Amino acid sequence: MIRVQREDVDIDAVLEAVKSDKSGCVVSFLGTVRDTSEGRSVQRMSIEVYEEMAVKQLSMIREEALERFGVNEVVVVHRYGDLEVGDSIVYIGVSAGHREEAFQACKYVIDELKERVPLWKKEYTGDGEVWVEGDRRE
Amino acid sequence: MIRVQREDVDIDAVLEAVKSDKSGCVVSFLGTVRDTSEGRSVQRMSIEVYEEMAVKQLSMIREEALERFGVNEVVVVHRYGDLEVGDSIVYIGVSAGHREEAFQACKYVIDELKERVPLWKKEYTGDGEVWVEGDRRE
Amino acid sequence: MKVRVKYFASFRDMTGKMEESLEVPEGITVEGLREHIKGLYDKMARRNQVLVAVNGAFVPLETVVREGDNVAFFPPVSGG
Amino acid sequence: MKVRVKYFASFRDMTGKMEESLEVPEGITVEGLREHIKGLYDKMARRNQVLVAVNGAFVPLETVVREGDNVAFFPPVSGG
Repeated sequence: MIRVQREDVDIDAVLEAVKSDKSGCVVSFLGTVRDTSEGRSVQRMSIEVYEEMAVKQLSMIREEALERFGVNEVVVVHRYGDLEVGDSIVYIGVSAGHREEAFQACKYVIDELKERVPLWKKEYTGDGEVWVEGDRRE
Repeated sequence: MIRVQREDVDIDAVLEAVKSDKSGCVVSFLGTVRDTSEGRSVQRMSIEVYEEMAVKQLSMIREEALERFGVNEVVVVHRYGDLEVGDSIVYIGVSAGHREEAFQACKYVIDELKERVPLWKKEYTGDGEVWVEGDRRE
Repeated sequence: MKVRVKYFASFRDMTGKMEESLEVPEGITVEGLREHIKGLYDKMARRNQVLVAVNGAFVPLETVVREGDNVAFFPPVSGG
Repeated sequence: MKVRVKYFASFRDMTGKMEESLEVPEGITVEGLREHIKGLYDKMARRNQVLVAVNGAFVPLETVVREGDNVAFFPPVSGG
């Protein structure tokens, strides 16, 4: 399951989608809006997406994770639009028979997402609006 | 937050307990009852606990994780009693400013839990009742 | 030939456009198109990292752009 | 002196007891108490891995057990 959506993440629903009776565990990554960014206070955030490409890229990353780590299921839900401090940005869930692979695959998905899925954060800080680009603030 | 309880894990409530505005992420491990164990089908499971010691050990492991990895919060909820296939066994949630530390700390807690927290699984299989001890089935 | 070009995030601010249709020579490469656009927009010319995707996929810079392709220009991503 | 001993999981099945109070010599160590219990229960004597905790903590085998201590014997754990 890959979703790029404006709505909040329904954690219970995505957990149901990733869990399975043959898996012994689910490792999850939940990204949330921080109240600071490089020392500046953040009031809120908006996220822009190139949706068609983001879905394609996430589907590719999901397939890679399934194949490389032999895990049972991978789900990714990423939000866009306006978000407040504490809101969920992204949920990644991985189910597997063994926890090692689940941890590795979950980390792989978030690492790759941050490199190659077309989503951009704009932070609204005390100093004004700031685009986050890669690891830099512009 | 450390809980050893018979009741199901309320995922939303524990996520709220571990999340914080200063953290950018939560990494979670959810252990669930598998339908097979070393090739045998599992119908259900019961978990026994030395409760007083388990809470002490989990509190120690939590403190170690907070200190070693510099993460913001660690919560652990472990169930005991009778469980069905697919039921949650344990939930571990770690919030941190950076995902590397959150992944490492979460993995640390489940690895240590499996070594030194006094909980034991009994599996009800097609071949009868089996105590799981360490990595062995007795 | 005509190609459709999209801009995202700060590049949308720099160009003042979400997308546009550009007339470019046949046989132009992704790299050539990127240079063409840097020539049109000063602020983009000053950027070291200009990512390009063709029809929703990252492609080598020497890839030839075809009529009707959807080409997207954007800064390094920052989701997650 | 008297010490209170608890058994968990398969050790409870082997001893047929959840707990009992044992009369042991003053100055007995954790290791000594473990050997004493292996002497009482054949099935436990055959186990290589017998974990011991005193008052809810793992302690070195040479630790001296005191009157009133809560000592627990159990097999390798399997939670998670």
